[in-house]
Amino acid sequence: MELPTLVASVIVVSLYVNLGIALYGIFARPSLVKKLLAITILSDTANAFAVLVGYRWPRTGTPQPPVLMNTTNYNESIKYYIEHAVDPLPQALVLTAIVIGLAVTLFIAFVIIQYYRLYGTVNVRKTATSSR
Amino acid sequence: MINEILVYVGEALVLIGVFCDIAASIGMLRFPNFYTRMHAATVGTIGGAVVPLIGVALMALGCDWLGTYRFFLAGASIVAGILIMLLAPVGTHVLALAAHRAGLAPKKPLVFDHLEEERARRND
Amino acid sequence: MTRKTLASIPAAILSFVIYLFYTGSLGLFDVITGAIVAVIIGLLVGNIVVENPGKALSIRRGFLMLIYIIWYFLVAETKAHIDVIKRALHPKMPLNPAIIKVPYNVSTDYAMTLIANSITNTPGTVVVDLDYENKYFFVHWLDAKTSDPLKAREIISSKFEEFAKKIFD
Amino acid sequence: MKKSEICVIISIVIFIFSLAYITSLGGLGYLPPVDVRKLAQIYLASTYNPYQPTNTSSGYESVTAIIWDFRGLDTFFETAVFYGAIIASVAIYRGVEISSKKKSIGMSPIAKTVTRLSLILIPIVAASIAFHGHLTPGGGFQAGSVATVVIVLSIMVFGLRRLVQKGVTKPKILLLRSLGLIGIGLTAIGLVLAGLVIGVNAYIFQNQAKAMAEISYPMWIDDVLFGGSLLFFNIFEFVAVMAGFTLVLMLFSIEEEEVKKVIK
Amino acid sequence: MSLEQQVVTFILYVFPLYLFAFTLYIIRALKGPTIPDTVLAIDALSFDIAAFLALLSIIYRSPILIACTIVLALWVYALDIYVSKYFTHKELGE
Amino acid sequence: MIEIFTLAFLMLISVTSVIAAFKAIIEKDMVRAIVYSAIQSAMYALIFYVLMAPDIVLVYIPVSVGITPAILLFVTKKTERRDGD
Amino acid sequence: MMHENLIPIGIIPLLLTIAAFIIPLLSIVIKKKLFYHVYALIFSIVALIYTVLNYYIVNILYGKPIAYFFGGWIAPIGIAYVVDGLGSVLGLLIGVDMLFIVVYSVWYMWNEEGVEWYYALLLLLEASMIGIVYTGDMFNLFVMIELLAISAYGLVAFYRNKKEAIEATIKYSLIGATATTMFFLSIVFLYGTYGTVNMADLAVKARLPWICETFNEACRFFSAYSGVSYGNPMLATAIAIVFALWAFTFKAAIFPNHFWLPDAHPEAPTPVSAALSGLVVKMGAYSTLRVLYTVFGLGSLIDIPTGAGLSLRDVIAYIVLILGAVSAIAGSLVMIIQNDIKRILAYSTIAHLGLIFMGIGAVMHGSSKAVVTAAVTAVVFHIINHSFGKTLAFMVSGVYIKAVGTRDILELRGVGRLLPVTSTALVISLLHLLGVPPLGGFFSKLLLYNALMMSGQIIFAIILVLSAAISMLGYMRVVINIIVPPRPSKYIGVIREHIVPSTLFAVLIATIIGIGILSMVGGVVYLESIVGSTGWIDGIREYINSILSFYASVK
Repeated sequence: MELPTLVASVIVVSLYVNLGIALYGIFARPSLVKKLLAITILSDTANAFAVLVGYRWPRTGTPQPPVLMNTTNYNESIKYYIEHAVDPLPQALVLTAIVIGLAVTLFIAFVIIQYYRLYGTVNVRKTATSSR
Repeated sequence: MINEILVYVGEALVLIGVFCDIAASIGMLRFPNFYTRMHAATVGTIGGAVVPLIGVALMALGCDWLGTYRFFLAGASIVAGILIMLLAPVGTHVLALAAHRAGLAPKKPLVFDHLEEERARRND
Repeated sequence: MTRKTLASIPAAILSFVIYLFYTGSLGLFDVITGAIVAVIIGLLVGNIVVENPGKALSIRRGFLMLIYIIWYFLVAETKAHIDVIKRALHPKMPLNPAIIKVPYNVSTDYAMTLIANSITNTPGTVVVDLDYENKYFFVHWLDAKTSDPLKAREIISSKFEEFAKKIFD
Repeated sequence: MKKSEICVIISIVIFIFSLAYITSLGGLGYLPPVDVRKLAQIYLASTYNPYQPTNTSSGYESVTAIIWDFRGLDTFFETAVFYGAIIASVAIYRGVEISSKKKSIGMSPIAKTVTRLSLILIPIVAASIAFHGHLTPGGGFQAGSVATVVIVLSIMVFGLRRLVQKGVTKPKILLLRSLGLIGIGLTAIGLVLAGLVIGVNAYIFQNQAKAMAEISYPMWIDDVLFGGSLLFFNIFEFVAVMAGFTLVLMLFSIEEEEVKKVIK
Repeated sequence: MSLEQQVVTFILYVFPLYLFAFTLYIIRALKGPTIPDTVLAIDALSFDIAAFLALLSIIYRSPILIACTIVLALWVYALDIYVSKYFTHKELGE
Repeated sequence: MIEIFTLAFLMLISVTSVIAAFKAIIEKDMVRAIVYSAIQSAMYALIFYVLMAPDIVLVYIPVSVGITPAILLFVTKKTERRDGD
Repeated sequence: MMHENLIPIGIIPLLLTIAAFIIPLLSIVIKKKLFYHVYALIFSIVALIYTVLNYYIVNILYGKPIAYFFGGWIAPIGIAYVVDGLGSVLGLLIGVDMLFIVVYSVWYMWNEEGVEWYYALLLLLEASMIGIVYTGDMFNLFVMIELLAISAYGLVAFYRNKKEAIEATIKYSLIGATATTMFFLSIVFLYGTYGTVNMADLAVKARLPWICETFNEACRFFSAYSGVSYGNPMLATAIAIVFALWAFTFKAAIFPNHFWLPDAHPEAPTPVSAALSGLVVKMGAYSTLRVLYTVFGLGSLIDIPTGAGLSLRDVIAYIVLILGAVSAIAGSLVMIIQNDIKRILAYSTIAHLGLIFMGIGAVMHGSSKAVVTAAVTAVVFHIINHSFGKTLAFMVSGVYIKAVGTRDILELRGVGRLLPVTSTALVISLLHLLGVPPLGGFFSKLLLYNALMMSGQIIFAIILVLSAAISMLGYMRVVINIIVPPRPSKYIGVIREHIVPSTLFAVLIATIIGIGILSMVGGVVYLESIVGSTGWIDGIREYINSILSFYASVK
């Protein structure tokens, strides 16, 4: 296997494992706070996935961040830029997704606190058994 | 010529940093409790982070193939170094305070503890 | 009003310098934005950060600070680092830890913080707690040579205190 | 281990393995590729292109250009999502006031002094990130979240009530937040409004002139790359995000006693 | 050997040493045994990684990557403050 | 050469992120879990750094290392610390 | 093409969002509640005007799908709003229905604390829904769905001191956040393989190389901007659709993801229940329709039959059909045993969404144009009918609840007799939902039945009838309990009709009956002419062409 592919596959494998762990946390752990934590891990993993999709390995040299750094000789530098910079679109999408995930997390956190005020616990199993 | 000097001084500082880093990490592993590990962590932050950051700044000033953004690199590294020097001790201090007040970490081995005595005296 | 405006001047100057330093460029854009940022920050937080504008603008104190930093890095830190690294790598790991009361005698918060941070930043001593009213630090000392607070002050912090007094008091 | 838990684990394992299998069969193409996708090449090429003024966004930074120019709408509504979360939280906490009568406790004096110093340092870093959003990595949101450090530290180190005594009150923060958001909105439709006045056609979220809409935000001001609408967006977003985080953290740190007077 | 090559070689020699140190820190961070231990290890690790990232930005030839380090240092400090406030006070916002 | 070291670095941080995520989910003490999730987030930030996404690192570290743990700690402080069965 | 004509298409969600942005500023200055009622009313009227205008632009002025490009960037580079017949019809529906809901809110929330935040969230809700039906971009769809979700969560949690409301919000938001994250992952897969997130572009890429023969222009245009596919598009599409459907079925409360709806809808303030049941869940159905018909519809690469004779799309369609059928049956069965009037209506929503999804799943590989047209028309028509019917039903329940203070139909016995207008509205809305001939509900169910029969899904057609029959029992129980018994003595003279809801009910009843009459005199044919082509090749072609024509006009 070529080295860049190896790099990608190492990350992919770890991301998949994390995805599974996060899903387990969401569906199987009783505490609401733990579920919230698992959701943040899940969305982080999805974001990492998106960034990985935008990664590239140029023919020569190392990949560059998508920021134009050198504009002295426009034609040459833009050519170098296109040949070496990684894909900016997934990064922009991820940026949006991170903020959205944070917003949802914020709101759920408020609701969990309110839930505790009303029920006296954040353990869904306990509330489920007490209400029946 | 000036580039070479900057780069060599920077490299020397980075080398010191790496050495401190490794020593600190070994200390982190070997020391027996939280309070003693704090000292190792200090080695890691001052020797292992601030010194190499200054070194990197010097190196960057010497690396003229990086373009004009190398000044940004240098400035940001030094500001980062200053920030770490300012903030890291406070972090250690508040952690130690919390650990001591809430009794989070075992205190042994400890020869004597004036703080505990003081607290006992105040509670009487 | 006047005191607030005065206090914002050193804050603004400091902000401006750090802004340019961080940006690493002296272009027109950076200078203009830096000036705007410096004025805003100076007005907003100036009177919180700066206690005495006269002291903050004093060149002598700044010069002393520079000397202190150089001395601190070259002498105090080096000694302490070597000591702790030796202990960490030593096969037997000789440790003699203790929490000791160390008195200090400076009046301003900044001076106190300078001493405390200097103590914590030198490996081997960490400020665990402080008694703000009676002016004591409680220092966790990796190699407690003595249990007497005054002697400990001599070993740990007397030099820092000298400088702190000169710079901030 | 309960039975249901084992079921969950098994289904998740199957799910993950099928996903991994599909990826290994090329569900995402060859990772990582040698060349970026065509669309990305277009983005990279037209981020900064002084020779084609109708086909460029005015900055060096492709990500910021995508966020605020090529795909500005997404970011606008992302801000709206954040705003919605804050409004929903404020709605839950409606009626709760922060009393500033009691004295706050705060943390150790050392931490207080250093935090006071960082009140200068951190906003500078944040402001630099915001103002250089179109030149170096960063932008409004990044700067806002860096500046939030100050807020978190102040709340934790000095105490919330101290902050309120110093004049950081809920209405003021809401005002700031609202002003930032309105700034974003106005920047988005700014050229449309200008076009209506002058009588020129313009698009929503337009930054530089386009083929059928010859009106644009300034790209250069006297040899300095100004960034057109990107700069305005970044600054307003900076203000809005900082105020938003401040509001949320203030709501979080209201003490339970105070809250329980109103809620439940 | 040009200066550029020399710098790159130097960083390449330093690289594994850093990785070794990080591994040890990470072991301490994951092992614990107490919460302050973990936080302290993250602290030291992050500050060191900050320095390491500065080196990486030289070797990747993208000086603008440096902006990340300062943010890392800042927020890890904030983590210290949260955790200690959690253990020393009754409410976090006091 | 640099590629191999980058690969090693990536392996280290991805393995750490997996372990930290696992411990964060399994751990019964919420404060510990939050600290572990902070480790996991920091490791992701490093992955983003190596994948050349400085913008994301700049926004991700504040959000995931800074604000999310703060919020979760607020929630934990106001609710209960143990995630018991 | 005059481009300034098109600004109404792009501006409306933006305008509503900015209106919501201004509310905190106003809340500092103005404390009077009346102001916020008027404010929301004004902006919902503005939204209605704009949606009518867009309907006019799309269907009458140009008669073809219209694209609006934000920032002036051509589609795969920038974001485009592509409004076709389907989008404009649903946008109009949202505008009208939200106006009703805001008017009702003015009465219902008159004295409520924190009404400014309520209206801010309601405006965001409206903006997000209009954005969803107008957008032509996958990622923008994700953002709008998140905006919809967050404002819906906030509105459900509005009664913060009610235990059930908070529990419902927790259920709704925790799994909702997971589902939308999965949708984001699906977009990542789509971008990874197709190299684009624009819907029209995806539609072209999914039909390569077949579309290059028939519609070479689009093929060349889009490959100039976003290349051709990378990797294995078939697998990526499959996984992306699975993920996306998870999110959409969650939003639409289809069987495995239905659990949140019976908790969330009743616990919200009643106008919000009306909005949630009437419009919000429909957004899941709309998104499914868009993805399974326009983007990955007939003729796309997942529509190619494999060895077993079924194509991948057929499998998905069967899954959608089965899930829809299960929801329809289960929703109507559970509805019978409920005593809570809003819960009954909530379960009825699940049943109706099941019917809508059955209509969506009716189109298989090799379906003729007639089937596609019938299915889409039936689905849209049923969405419209159910939207008005359920809005009316919830509003009626709100009047009862406000009058008596309970939601239990056993305690509401006879109350209906004291409120004649309201009870008339209740009977008509329930008959409409049930599908009794002169009303609109009958025609849409007939169309659904027709579509299912035409595509050969006889079993599912029978299930449709069965579901209607079962749900009749539930509706009957409501009517029998509320209206038939004698009037309770303790309420005589205490509760009276209020002018605002009564007028509103009259308007809504007129709308429902009007829809019924219109559908008898050719309304269905008209609707078919507008939305029918969605999903068939000429409709998709027009959808794609809307972007190309901009390009041509620029050139």
